[in-house]
Amino acid sequence: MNGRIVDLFREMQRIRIFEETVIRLFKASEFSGFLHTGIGQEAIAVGVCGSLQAEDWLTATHRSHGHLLARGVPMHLLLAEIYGKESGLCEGVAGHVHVADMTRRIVGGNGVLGQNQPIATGLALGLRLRRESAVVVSIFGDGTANEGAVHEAMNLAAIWELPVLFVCERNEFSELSPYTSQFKIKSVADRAAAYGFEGYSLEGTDVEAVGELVQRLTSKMRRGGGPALVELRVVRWHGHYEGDPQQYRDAALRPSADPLQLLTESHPELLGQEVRESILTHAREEMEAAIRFARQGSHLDPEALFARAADTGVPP
Amino acid sequence: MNGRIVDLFREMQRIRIFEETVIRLFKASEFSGFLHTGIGQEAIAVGVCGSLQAEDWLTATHRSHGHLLARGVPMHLLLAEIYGKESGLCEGVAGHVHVADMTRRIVGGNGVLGQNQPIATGLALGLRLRRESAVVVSIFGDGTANEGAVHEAMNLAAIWELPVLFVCERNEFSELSPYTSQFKIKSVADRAAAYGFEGYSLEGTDVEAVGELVQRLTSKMRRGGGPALVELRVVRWHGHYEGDPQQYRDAALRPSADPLQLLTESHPELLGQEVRESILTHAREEMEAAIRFARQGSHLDPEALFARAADTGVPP
Amino acid sequence: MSTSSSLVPGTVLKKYRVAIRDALAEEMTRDANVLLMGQDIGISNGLFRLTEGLYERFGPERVRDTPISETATVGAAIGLAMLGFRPVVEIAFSDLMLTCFDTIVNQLAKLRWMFGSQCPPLPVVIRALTGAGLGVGSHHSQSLEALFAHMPGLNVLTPATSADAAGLLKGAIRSSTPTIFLEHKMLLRDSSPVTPGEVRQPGEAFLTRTGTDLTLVGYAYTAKLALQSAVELAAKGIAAEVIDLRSISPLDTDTVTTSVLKTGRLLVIQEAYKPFGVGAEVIARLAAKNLGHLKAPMDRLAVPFMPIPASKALEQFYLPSVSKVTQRAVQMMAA
Amino acid sequence: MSTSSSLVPGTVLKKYRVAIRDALAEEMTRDANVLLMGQDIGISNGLFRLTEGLYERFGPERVRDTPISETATVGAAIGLAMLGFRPVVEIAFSDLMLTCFDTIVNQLAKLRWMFGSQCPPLPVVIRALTGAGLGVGSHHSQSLEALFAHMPGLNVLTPATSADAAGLLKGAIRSSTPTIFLEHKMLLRDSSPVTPGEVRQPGEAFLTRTGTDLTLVGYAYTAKLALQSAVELAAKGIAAEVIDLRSISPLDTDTVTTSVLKTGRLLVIQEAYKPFGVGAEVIARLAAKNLGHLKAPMDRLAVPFMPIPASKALEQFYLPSVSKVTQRAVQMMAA
Ligand SMILES: Cc1ncc(C[n+]2csc(CCOP(=O)(O)OP(=O)(O)O)c2C)c(N)n1
Ligand SMILES: Cc1ncc(C[n+]2csc(CCOP(=O)(O)OP(=O)(O)O)c2C)c(N)n1
Ligand SMILES: [Mg+2]
Ligand SMILES: [Mg+2]
Repeated sequence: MNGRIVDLFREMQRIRIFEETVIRLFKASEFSGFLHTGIGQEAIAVGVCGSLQAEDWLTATHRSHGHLLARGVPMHLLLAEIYGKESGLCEGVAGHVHVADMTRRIVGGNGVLGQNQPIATGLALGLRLRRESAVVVSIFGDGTANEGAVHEAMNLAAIWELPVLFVCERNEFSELSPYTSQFKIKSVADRAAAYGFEGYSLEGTDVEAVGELVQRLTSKMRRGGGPALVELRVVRWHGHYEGDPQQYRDAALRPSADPLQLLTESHPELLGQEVRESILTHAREEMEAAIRFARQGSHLDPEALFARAADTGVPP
Repeated sequence: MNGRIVDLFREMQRIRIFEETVIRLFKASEFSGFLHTGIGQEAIAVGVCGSLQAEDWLTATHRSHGHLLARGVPMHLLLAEIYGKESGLCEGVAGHVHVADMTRRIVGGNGVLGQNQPIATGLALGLRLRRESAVVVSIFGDGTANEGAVHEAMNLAAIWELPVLFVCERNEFSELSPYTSQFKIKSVADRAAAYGFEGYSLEGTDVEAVGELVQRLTSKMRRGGGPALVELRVVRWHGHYEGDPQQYRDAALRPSADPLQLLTESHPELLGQEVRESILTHAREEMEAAIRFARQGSHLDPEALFARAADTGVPP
Repeated sequence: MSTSSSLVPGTVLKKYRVAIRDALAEEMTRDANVLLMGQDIGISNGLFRLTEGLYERFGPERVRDTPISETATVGAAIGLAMLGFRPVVEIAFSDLMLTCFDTIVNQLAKLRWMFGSQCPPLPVVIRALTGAGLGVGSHHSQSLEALFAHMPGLNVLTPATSADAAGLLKGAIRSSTPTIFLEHKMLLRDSSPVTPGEVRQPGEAFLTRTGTDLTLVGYAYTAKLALQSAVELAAKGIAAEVIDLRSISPLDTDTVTTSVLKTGRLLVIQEAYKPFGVGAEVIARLAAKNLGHLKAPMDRLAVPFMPIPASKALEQFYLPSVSKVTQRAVQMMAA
Repeated sequence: MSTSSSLVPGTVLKKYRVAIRDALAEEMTRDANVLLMGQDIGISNGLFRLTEGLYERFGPERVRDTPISETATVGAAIGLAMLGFRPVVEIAFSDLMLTCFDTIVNQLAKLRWMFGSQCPPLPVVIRALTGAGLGVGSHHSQSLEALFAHMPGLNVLTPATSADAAGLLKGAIRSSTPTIFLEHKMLLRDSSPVTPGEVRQPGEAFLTRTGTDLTLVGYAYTAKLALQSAVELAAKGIAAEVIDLRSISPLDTDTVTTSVLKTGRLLVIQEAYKPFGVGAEVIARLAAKNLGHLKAPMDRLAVPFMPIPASKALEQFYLPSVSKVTQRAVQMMAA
């Protein structure tokens, strides 16, 4: 149990370091494209993904670094993908927004919001048909909840009683617009009743509470239960993308509390300065090694794209 | 008020005669295509459409004869469209499934389920921008409620507080499948809370009750109120399409009560035999004239399709 | 498409509709990972009875009714495929595939390519009814093969005979490439010979009639029209060679090239909208080759560039027909 | 696309991005029925700053932020158009239009044709960012014009210059035909001359450079590539004629025909997937004419038939480029 608190802290610290570092590297133009980070949302990634079993499946978002890292992806493989290198998780072909690691049962981000939720229901159906007790966790942002695909997926999961935990990462923004411009309801969790399952809303900064709820809900599913929806509330720290001027942002809406600090405050005895410094040092070391790895790698030989196409059945 | 009861009966009778007759004509191969009728669902059509004002808008369904007739469309124009004649509402080009009468502010059926609900929100937004007090009624079947488009439209109506009355014509079937195979929730009206407006569920056989509810809800909207959802419950009398063998149909699920008979029973004094027979005779006369009209008309000159294309901006 | 009773030994005469149903049953028997999903395909046998008897035979887990949620259905099929299943989705009208178009062309078609070999093949087959002729109007009659064939990552098949319906469907279910399988409404009741168990591969056009004067290219219903027109043309002394493309992606233009090198004339017949369609692609591929002097410009016969009218009379005016093909062929001969 | 400072009198130099914004503002000023809808187009000015300042100028009723619900947004635009409004919808990436593809091609494009003259024109303009070059991968970089141009009922426009961005957009807003207006991401910062107030009509290709040896046809970003390549080719003694299509539907192939009759060689350059694309349609139309003997087969230069890779290096390999165009043109001259 005590080890667990330290683990939670360690995983959040890894994500924090990773996000801080990619922001720095992005500003230094080490890689191109967009960059969405989940800095400040580490308790969601770790609380949710840290509660899963190896055989469970995860669908992540366009803001997925935390989800992937918390699910056990090593920093260097993720960073190499962001750099577009052959040594990356998808050989640099998918890139930051779509990065996946199916060896760890992570379907990954999706460039088209809402499209991962139907896929999650299919995974869950497959697990049930195979009589496996694994579950599927499908994360999406608050703004994404208004895509038609999400609605269809939730109803499908409900009527087929599929083991999907829908996790809404509510960070109060949909790209450059506030939650209140997208919803009339107080909580996205209110959507669950529209399909006939349960919805929960929780602070997304308390990693322990998040983990406990996810544990409780997924263990019901492992015993044959149907879907559930959890809204996890934070307030986005940075812009939608790094570099976002955020002139739309209401100054009154303060970034949510630091989940690392909250955990430290609840467990001062376990997370003393020495422990935290050692964790930080390790995270920095993993990060430094990841940067060396990503920089050093080369791009996929472009000709290999054709082999990939043939291999994946893309007709000529 | 007494006149109103007779009017309600008359409108339902018109629809009943129309549906009975088109079924007979269809069996006699007088026209081709599919045929979906709303026989037995007359109280919904009349209760809803009879409560609207001329300046209101309606979006109907693929089962829309009743909706159109109750909104004042003469039988002959509708029948001629079903016959594919130039004298039909859309000159035979749209056909039974898609028939519209925009002169009466009826956007019509839609071949693609769910696609009318977003259009309804746009109409409602336009009315509000023009500072008009008219409302939009958007009817859809129970099965259609699980289309993503419906979800997106309901949320849009909610956040923009648009005067859309969503009417779910719940007839217990989605094509060839029962309600219970499509929903885990007891009532489609439960969906309203997911967007932040009110949902109501009512027997769809009591034309007076339907009319009163629609009156009440639309008059709130005329004064600036936002959307609402009404589920109107019936049990489909016939197959999904005429000729449907319905082997899927649970015999225990009896067709819902006859709305004409129910109204007669509640108002024996107003709807005596003589009154009813006179109404029936008039309905039959309108029907007979409509058949003559539809048969007599010719098809649009095919070359006129090109003019229509040019006129409607379809580039060559 | 022949209804001749002199069957080649080892073949059986089957309706196109039944050939599809039987192919599904055979693949489900052969491979427990094959399962069907779609609206009303279970106890109701599907709107066009294309899954008749399969629910009784394979049960509700493998013949699964879906709600009216095409996006969720196709998305779920992708998830199932990621776990090793081979889902076959039925969409009763190909027009309705446009409600889940992103799921098909941005997700199903691309995900494996994007993720690489860590992602298993996604052998989803989407079967949909295509084509006009029933008088059911603009939203239930379109021929949309070009939309799917423009996008990488999908095979797009358009069988015209029972043998192709069965053989190509079996091939599609076993293939590692996702497939759009378009079944033409007006062919459902046509009977033609099928070799039981035969599996056919995509990407091979089929020479259905030899001739020397001009090449008629069709697919799905227009393959039938072309063949019927060739009979009319023969009576006029014109020997038309007829090719059934069968597969729109991959597209076999070698067979067409060989034929056009011989005949010097090409007419591609399609029920789809003309611009950016199958005829355009076939002709552009041939134009890029050094075919030398042709006897007439290569051309296309398609529908007018407008939606499909519901009225039966207007629909007939709108659609290609045997006589329209014959007339155009005669014009090409005269040119 | 010239950045020359010697402006024609009466024109002003403008960034493509600004030309679009100004055209919107002008039309909104001219016609109170014009209104804008899209994600984050209001106070945030749009993801690519294409509506900068319009929210302050025209207020929230006419510059309306929408939730992440593309289907509802485009559907709502249809409803507004039925009441006489002229909605201009922004979708930040054209790839995402596939989530509302039915609403665009089955509803917006067809309804007025289906209903007839009882239905008013539906002058909805959908503006979307198109094209690759930012390294943002398979779901945010596609060129999908052919998908829309295959379907009747839509104009499809692909401006390459500020003057076309402004003029064609103004024309589209005033047109009674719904329009898909594709703005190329890599052109947003290009400056070129604009005649204030000018309105341009769809369906006219533009001869951007005259030459006698071969015809290069491009549109949007490839129109720029073609022009740049023509400069390289001139240095090699090859006189390329360059045509910017500007409008994919309607498609002006007369201008191309005239040019090819002169040069005898045609290369169509597209950033889109090759099969069933713009090159196919252009070539098929020319093939149907009696062009006589060409000096080389008409051909297309497009991307490999696969999704777009995210990695910048792979993306550069994948995309057409000036040197690829030049190389292919040199080959055609040698053939
Ligand atoms: C279908 C679709 N619409 C729009 C976009 C553009 N887009 C990318 S991220 C984003 C905001 C998503 O907001 P939310 O779901 O709350 O996730 P967050 O970014 O806050 O994590 C938008 C609109 C998209 N990728 N896909
Ligand atoms: C998007 C879409 N999916 C499927 C269909 C085929 N279809 C036509 S009517 C129908 C049943 C609709 O059921 P419901 O909404 O309950 O209306 P009802 O027929 O009962 O009036 C179906 C599935 C369609 N037209 N559009
Ligand atoms: Mg958010
Ligand atoms: Mg129903």
